[in-house]
Amino acid sequence: MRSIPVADQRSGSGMGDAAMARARSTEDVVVGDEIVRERLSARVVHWIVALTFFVCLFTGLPIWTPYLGFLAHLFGGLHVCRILHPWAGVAFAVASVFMFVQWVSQMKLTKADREFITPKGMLRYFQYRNEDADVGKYNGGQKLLFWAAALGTVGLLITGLVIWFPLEFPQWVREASYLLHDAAFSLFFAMIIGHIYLGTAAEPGTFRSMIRGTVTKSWARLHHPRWYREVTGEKAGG
Amino acid sequence: MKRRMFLKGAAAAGAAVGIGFDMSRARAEMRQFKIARTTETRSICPYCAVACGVIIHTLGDKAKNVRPTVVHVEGDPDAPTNRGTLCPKGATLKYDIDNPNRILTPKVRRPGSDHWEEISWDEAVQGIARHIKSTRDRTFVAKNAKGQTVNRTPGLAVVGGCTDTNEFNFLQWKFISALGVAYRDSQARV
Amino acid sequence: MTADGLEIRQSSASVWGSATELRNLKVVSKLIDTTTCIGCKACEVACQEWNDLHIVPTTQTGTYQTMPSLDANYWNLIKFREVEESGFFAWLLRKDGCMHCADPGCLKACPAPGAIVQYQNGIVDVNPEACIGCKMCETGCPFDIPRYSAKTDKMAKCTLCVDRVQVGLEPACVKACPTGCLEFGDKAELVAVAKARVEQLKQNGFTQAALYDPPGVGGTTVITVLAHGDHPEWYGLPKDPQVPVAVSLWKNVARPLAALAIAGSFFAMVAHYLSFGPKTPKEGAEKPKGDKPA
Amino acid sequence: MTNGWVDIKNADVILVMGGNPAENHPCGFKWTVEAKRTRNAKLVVVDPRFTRTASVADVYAPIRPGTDIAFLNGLIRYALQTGRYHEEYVRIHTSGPYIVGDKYAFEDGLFSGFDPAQAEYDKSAWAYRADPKTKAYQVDPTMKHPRCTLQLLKKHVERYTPEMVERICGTPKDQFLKVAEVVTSTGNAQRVGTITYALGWTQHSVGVQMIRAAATLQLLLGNVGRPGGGVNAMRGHSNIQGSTDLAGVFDNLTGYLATPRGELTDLKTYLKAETPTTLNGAPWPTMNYWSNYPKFMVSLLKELYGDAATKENDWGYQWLAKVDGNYSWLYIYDDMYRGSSQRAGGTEPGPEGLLTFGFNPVGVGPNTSKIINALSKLKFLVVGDNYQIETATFWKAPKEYGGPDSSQIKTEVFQLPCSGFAETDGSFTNSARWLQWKWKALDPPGQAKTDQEVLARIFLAVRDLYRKEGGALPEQVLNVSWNYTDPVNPDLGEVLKEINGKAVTDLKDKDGKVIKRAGQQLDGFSQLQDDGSTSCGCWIHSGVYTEAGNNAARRGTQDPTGLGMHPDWAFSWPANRRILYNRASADAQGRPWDPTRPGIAWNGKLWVGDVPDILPNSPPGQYGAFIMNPEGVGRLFTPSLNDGPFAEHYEATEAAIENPLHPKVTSSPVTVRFHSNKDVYGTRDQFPVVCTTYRLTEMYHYWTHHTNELNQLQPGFFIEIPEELAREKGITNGSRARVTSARGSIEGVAMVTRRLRQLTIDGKRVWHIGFPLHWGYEGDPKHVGPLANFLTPSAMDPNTWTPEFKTFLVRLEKAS
Repeated sequence: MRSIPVADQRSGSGMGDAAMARARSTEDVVVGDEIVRERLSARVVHWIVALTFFVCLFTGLPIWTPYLGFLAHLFGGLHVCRILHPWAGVAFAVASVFMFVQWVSQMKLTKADREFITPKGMLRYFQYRNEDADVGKYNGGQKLLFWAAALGTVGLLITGLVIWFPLEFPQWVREASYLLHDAAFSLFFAMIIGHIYLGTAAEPGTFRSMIRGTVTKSWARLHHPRWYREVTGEKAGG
Repeated sequence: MKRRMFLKGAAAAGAAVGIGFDMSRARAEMRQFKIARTTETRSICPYCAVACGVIIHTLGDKAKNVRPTVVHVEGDPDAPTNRGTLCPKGATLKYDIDNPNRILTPKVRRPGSDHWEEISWDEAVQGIARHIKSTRDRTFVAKNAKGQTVNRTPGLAVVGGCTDTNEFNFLQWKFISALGVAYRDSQARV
Repeated sequence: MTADGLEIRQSSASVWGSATELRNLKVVSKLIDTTTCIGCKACEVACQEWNDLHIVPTTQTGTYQTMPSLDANYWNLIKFREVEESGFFAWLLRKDGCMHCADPGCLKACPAPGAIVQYQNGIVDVNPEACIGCKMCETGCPFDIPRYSAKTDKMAKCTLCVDRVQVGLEPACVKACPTGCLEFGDKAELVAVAKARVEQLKQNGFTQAALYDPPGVGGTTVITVLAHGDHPEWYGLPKDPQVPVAVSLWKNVARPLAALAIAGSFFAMVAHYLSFGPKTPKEGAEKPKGDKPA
Repeated sequence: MTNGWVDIKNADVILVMGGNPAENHPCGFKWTVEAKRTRNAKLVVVDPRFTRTASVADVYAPIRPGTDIAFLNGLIRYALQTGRYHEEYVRIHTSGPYIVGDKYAFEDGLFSGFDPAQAEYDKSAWAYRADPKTKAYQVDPTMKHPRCTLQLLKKHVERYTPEMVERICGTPKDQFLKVAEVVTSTGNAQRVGTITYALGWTQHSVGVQMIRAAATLQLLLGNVGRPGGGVNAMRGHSNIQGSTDLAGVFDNLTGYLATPRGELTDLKTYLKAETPTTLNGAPWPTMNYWSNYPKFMVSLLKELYGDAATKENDWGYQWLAKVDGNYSWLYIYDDMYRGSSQRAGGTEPGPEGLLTFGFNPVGVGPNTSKIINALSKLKFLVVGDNYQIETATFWKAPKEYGGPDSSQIKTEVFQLPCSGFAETDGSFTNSARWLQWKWKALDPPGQAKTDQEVLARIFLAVRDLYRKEGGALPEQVLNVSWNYTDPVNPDLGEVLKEINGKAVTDLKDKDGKVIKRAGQQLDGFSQLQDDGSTSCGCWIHSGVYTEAGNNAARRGTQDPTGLGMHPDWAFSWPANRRILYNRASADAQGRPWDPTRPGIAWNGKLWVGDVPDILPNSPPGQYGAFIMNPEGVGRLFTPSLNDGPFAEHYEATEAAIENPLHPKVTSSPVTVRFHSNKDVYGTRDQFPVVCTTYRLTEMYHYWTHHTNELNQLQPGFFIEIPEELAREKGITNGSRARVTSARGSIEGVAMVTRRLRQLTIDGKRVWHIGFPLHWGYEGDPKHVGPLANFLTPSAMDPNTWTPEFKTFLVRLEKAS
């Protein structure tokens, strides 16, 4: 267990908030009441992915349906959306690669995770009935999101390229791509809605992990007990 | 983020709709009917011998300060032979009239030279007239070898295309007759 | 805003209220009688001249055909095909260009509101201002007609000279056509003319002569008389053109489903929040101080 | 054209040979399509290539280039053998019953009267037989007499069996018979057919005889003079008809009056020689309209020389240049190249200065290399044009054309910017003989001037020099009338008035009543006089600009007969007549052969319908239908041509085979070959492939390669090659091929096609290829191409001296 007193940290570095300063480069350390969950680079990558995703989303939606045409005005019109969308898509895909590389090692599904992501497990999770002491840094749902996002990104990228340069591809490939891009995006979006909800409203204290990079000990104990134990060295149930 | 804030965000998105960004209007901004106010001149296609009637549309109303520019050429629907139709050559007459390859100034290529020189119309006309006169005077045959009066100028030849007007042809024949030209032929032969 | 005198039947990617079929206007038509097409290309350049399109650079590659296929600056192209089958030889010439389908695949596929418009008289027009250069119309068209221009980042195709038609003139190609292979008029009347022409062809030995007005796209405003009606592919025409399945699937099935999925996800979360609220630690002492750092 | 473009819609059969109207006259071709649609007319195309016209034909038959006479004679034979010809028409409207004199014979490819030394025929050997008693034409109305022209024709074409046609033309027998059946279906009163042709007939060493054979066929079928019938030259240029009408060629003055020859030393001699006379006692006495020749000629001289023309000075006849021999196209450049010519037994200089307006000799003439070398010998050259044409820059022509280096060329070249069609008013005469006025739309660009102003300025400058300095026969220069309100830029309306003619002094009818005051415009050529009281620039055009105004500018669209005559649209020479020889559209009693398609009909007092091609009040039977022929009838037998009274198949000057009919006389015995070192002719062992040239619908001659919109449609030169030949030579579509004749060699993109086929000729395999002629070394560098005529020979028709562009021999290779 490593625990650094807050005062030391403050006086020692003179770099502001001790926890955030720690979080610039380190993960999984306790700083006072807080635990560093995501280091700065991880958060930057995440937000780049998120930003590019939303650019894709808001440039894509007005093209997708005229009902959301008003969104085009955020970017200066539908034509701008059409030009921006594929480039944002490329940026999204590139950022996603970094994100993938960064997290892939931690996203191996354990037996518990597999159980977590069964419908039964998910239901239990959403009903706040999961008192599973074995949830590590990322739960099964988060890992599922990770893999689904990775797969979805690949799908969106490939079909997106076809739609971007349709004349280079045969008709059936084009037609399939329109459908697949549509399907991939809608599932992706639905998933992201859940992701945002869980990361903000549903589980208070989560959002700061992607802002400050830190979470409270209690939060960690509640949501990721195994990880909490690993980081703090506390015993289960202690 | 509080529950309150989350809802606020959703409301903001809704408000954007309310502001009335209406992208759904079916806009078909019509191209202007480009010959609505042009000047029409009836003409005849200069290419083949079907001689289709054409209407040349020029910019401006022929007022003094206007230099007419051709904007469109279309078949004359009244012309009995073509009844408004045209072939691809006729349909591109606009680009023959307004053609960047048109020559614009008189030029001369001096003997032995490898390039053109621009000259004035007066120089050109005087130069040509002098050539014509000296050639005619030098080669004029008043009587042939049999002693018959023939009054011809074998040193001069005049050939002409067949896309100039009847009136020009007639003037050209007068010109030919005035010079006693025997060597004369036209596109009609070849 | 519609073109003067033209009412809109449908408009691409539009929500409610784009159709303005207040008045009862007749459907116009262009009849192409391939048996009298001489491949002179007057239609090609009459179109280009009227619409003030740019020259398309070409080279001689061993054919009379002007270029391999249509171009954003070339909306009319006569296809030249030599066909030989068991001693029978024909040089089949057909003007390729927008068919102005009653059920236009391009319009269906187009995501830009009002970029492709079908007027009540049957003309399928393009509004370049609204076009976003996405090329989806090229996938939507079963006849391979719309062409994208990288220079303008817009799609372009035949408009049936709607600017002429709306002031009471025939399209430039039809007017120019020297043999009358192209005719313009009321569709019902031209269909009758075409059928009579087909009958005449049959009597003259072309027993398979037919009128090409494919039902798969709801019929076309541009109808075609073929001497070899059993072989539209000899003329470069699809045998049974349809609006691509993907376009209909996408518009009619995939998009509603997707909308449902997204909306479902959103409302599920809202419902969840309302029923379960946030998940917070049970111990009050360990309640986080807030999202923002102190 | 005997008829007009719109009139083709009245035909039941349209035979297209020696032309490709869908390609070259698309807007006129619409009336063929109209006939197909409304009358279910049959379009028959006989052409070496499966052309654009063939693509919409009902019947297509391939033919070897240059063998059309064999084909046509085969059709004539078929009609005569099967009786599918219009016998009554032949009896009353043709020379069928006329008996030919005993001297006429045809043996071993030669007609009687041949002089091998001069390579010329003595045409007196072909004279009609005069009745010993009446001295008139001797006729046999039964047409059974062995020496009547119908029987002689029958005998002459006897050899042209379908098998022989196949042997010569390569047209499979069944295809020939199909054509024969369709074409001869018009050999009766109920049906009518037309023949349309163009330069595919005229540009052969036997071109005139091809047309003669077609005319003979049409006369047999009773198709001449009738709506929907005729022999129709489609012609290639907007005013090619007007140019020939208005003295464009050396052998004509205006209105087809003959250019005087040296031996015709005064007007009287000239008129006597040129005014045709007739024997009396034809079945119907003839109008012999050419007997008015003196009126046309004197009125022309009066117009040309104005007040200077008096009765005493033969109306100025002596100032007209007289010709001795031939000054036509090939001779111009031959004499220019050689620097001299033999005339009337003496030597004279060749041309040293050349003026050309709206014309591109380097492109249009055969044997390009000879033309460029000939031009190099000029002292000066004047080129007036809209564009920089190849002729203007011949001194920097690509080296492969064999011209001297620029520094060695002493020619002073003037390039004058002239006007386009839209930049001047004036009239064009189309091939239907309609003079159509056009109006000026805008000014010429830059410093360009109208052609008439350029010409007038040069003329006035020369005239001033002669006024000031004198010189050789100044009267010739000074006496030509040039009385225009603005002599520097003559008003073309004034010129058209001159062409129409006016009364010089008061004109009275036979009762002494003044019908025209001095200075008034004439109503037509019937008012012309030979006493100097009228002037007229071109008698056939008289009526175009009357006191009623400019009739060429008329734009009435009415078509009262529904036959497409449009009498109020513009002006059709002669006398606004829309169908020539229209008297032949009616039978002996003046009833139209086909009442649904009347040309003219006799109503008991007058001929009504089209403007009658006969005295309007002369009852049927008074005059023959062919008023310009002394015999008053259409000629099945033509004693006036230079190469025989009947058409006979001869091979081209460069012959692909020995003539199967008479191997000793393979090519026409009266064709001329030239002998300069630039005139080489190929033989079939060196150059085994038959080649022809043609135009494309997207291009206009050597003009439109300056228009990039059209270059887009036909971006460059190509060579059409039959698939089998290409395979043999290893040439693929779109690759490059080289064609070489005895004169030159050119390279281009190969267009490998099934529209050209191998033909079996006289048992041997013969290939033919072809290429279009539109390119040159001027214009957009991306669209330059070889001059097609680099390959064509200095060979020509003995009647018209039109070069033989359409058949020559070449060698084909894959280009490296």
